[in-house]
Amino acid sequence: MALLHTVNKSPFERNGLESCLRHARDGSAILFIEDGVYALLRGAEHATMVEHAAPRCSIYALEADLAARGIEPKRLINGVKLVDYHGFVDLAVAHDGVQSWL
Amino acid sequence: MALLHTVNKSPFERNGLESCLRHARDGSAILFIEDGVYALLRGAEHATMVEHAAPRCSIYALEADLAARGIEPKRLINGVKLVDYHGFVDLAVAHDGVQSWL
Amino acid sequence: MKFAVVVNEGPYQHQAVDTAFNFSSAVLERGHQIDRVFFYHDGVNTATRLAVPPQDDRNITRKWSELAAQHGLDLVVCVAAAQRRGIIDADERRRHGKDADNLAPGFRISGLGQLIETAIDADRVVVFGD
Amino acid sequence: MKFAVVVNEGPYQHQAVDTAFNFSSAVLERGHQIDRVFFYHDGVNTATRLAVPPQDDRNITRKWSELAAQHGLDLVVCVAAAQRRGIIDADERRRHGKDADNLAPGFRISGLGQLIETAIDADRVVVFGD
Amino acid sequence: MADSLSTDGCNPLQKAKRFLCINRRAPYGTVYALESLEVVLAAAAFEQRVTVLFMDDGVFQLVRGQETGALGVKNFSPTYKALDSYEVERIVVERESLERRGLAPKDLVIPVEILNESEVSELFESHDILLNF
Amino acid sequence: MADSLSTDGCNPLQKAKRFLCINRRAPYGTVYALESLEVVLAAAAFEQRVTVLFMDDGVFQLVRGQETGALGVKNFSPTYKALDSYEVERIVVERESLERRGLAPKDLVIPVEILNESEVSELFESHDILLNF
Repeated sequence: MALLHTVNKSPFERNGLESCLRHARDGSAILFIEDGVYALLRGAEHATMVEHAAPRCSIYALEADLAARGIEPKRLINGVKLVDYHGFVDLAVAHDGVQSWL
Repeated sequence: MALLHTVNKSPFERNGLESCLRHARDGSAILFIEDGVYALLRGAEHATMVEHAAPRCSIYALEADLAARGIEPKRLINGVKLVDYHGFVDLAVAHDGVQSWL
Repeated sequence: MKFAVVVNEGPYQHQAVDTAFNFSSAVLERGHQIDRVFFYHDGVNTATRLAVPPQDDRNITRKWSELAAQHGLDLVVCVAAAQRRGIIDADERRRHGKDADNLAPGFRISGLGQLIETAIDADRVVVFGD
Repeated sequence: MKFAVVVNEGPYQHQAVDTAFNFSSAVLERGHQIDRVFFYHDGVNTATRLAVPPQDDRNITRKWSELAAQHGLDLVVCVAAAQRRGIIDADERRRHGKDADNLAPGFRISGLGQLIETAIDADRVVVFGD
Repeated sequence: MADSLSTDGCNPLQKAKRFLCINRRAPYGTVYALESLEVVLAAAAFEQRVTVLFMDDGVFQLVRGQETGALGVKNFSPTYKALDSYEVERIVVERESLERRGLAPKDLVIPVEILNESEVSELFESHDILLNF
Repeated sequence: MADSLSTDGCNPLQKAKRFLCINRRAPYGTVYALESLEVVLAAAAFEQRVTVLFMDDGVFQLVRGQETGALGVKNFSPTYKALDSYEVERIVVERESLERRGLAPKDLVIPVEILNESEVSELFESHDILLNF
């Protein structure tokens, strides 16, 4: 049993990322979408929270949301895998359920 | 020149309170409305942030929002003045402007 | 004293429009004036006359329509925000070839200039939102 | 694999309904099925046919209507949420004595049971919201 | 609230699933608390196995003594007392969420099952359907 | 964007006021960034004295290199370059908000005036009208 978690809010504005990281169990995947992608900016305050979780969870980001916000992949913390909407679907299929941290 | 600041979001969920406290200058008033009133719960995490600001700013809470949420006045940190909607209007009149930390 | 009130969120989903209503009523009860209420962003969704809220819940749109009728309030819905969200009056219906309109009594649709204008004219601007 | 998609926010104000659309399109492109899309809370505001978004912006409602027509999607709008917010079809119009309706093509209004049902039937439920 | 249900074409007894309804928001500031309660009742009416989880600001939904008269909105907190009669299986509150808000179980309008953070984490994996609002 | 303006019955030159348009939200996740930009242009078209402030997540609105094709939404960031020609008086970014997000002025689509926290606090008091989105 492994879940796909999605985080769609900026960690600077909301508490969704924090709650996600408290509850995502080892082996689960976390996909950052919409304003959630700001959590992955290297050098930003919350990046270390995600880096800390990375060894035990797979970290993904939705390419379209990064591009819209002008975030080049090289600005991200290490170990983030990029996916498009097809990849989002594939992740939902590959996991046993989807938890959206709205 | 003294402003009335309003905070309408729970400090557990959003960053509005923090931004307000960073920018409310000495002598201004802060009115907590809607889910903002949760910032004033004694014993809760963010109460000390507000207590710290209290000596330099006047702290108000909208009674109707406290009552709706089941928060009795005795549960609040010290020094919070309660107002009804008329009191909200009076505060807006008495200050030079209103800054809503949406 | 003259107030301008701005509403950024729609009815039911967020408390903003309820707070704005209670605040506006209090402004009038205190003997002050409401220069204009400007509905922007999802706030424009307040202005539909097609809502049928449950009997045991408040009818937010009707409360505004009644307050406007009693006190001659100017309730303005931003035209650009309203077009995006499907709030239209009879003029807009004809202009865009739609087959129905839904603007509630007491509201009118106009441009963003109405927000700037009331902000200039009022002594206080108070914004309600998410 | 069968997906149920839930949309909690209305068009333009939040990205949720855009993301839900792009996700749903990708589900179909990947050869999976959409069992149902359920519009709840402000999500129901997606289902108006009266919107006139600017020429240089997307028409979110039309995108859903077209996707539904192409793939036979079942787009269900929660009746209780829709009544609160003024999204009604011809039946609702007659039942509540309203003078207009605004439901867009490809959407239908029904009860919360439709959400429970699709959650039971689908292999995955994905919720999009604020 | 059950008047919006339609059971056409569904035989729920054949395949009762485990629903987890996740409440992370305070009441009244937004509609989510009220409309998620309607989903809980709907799922229960379909004879599904329903767990309602209150965490983060969602725990505020259960605070006793809510009085909404001055706001002019409906007080829906009495409905939580009916969850039992709707045969909602579990009503769970996260301990850490309560404590961070200076709340205790005695402050809540109904008796609940208190779970700690790691037990709550398990809930996400032990249910078939996760509904967020 | 100026097509939604109406100047009937208002002589703006007589009483130019100082508007502060406060942007605290990221673009695209919500509409506020786009619709607040429309307010800025409207206020400037009324020949008011307009300051646009970007703080908290609002600083993300100005990040260069936005490409919205894959999202299917309009990229409105080029409009910030037009603020100058609309005679918007000041475009201010809070230094601390940039730094907390790992950003520097060179990451932004236009040159801006960088103010620190206490200077930003003064802005709220030195303007007549505060507009939040």
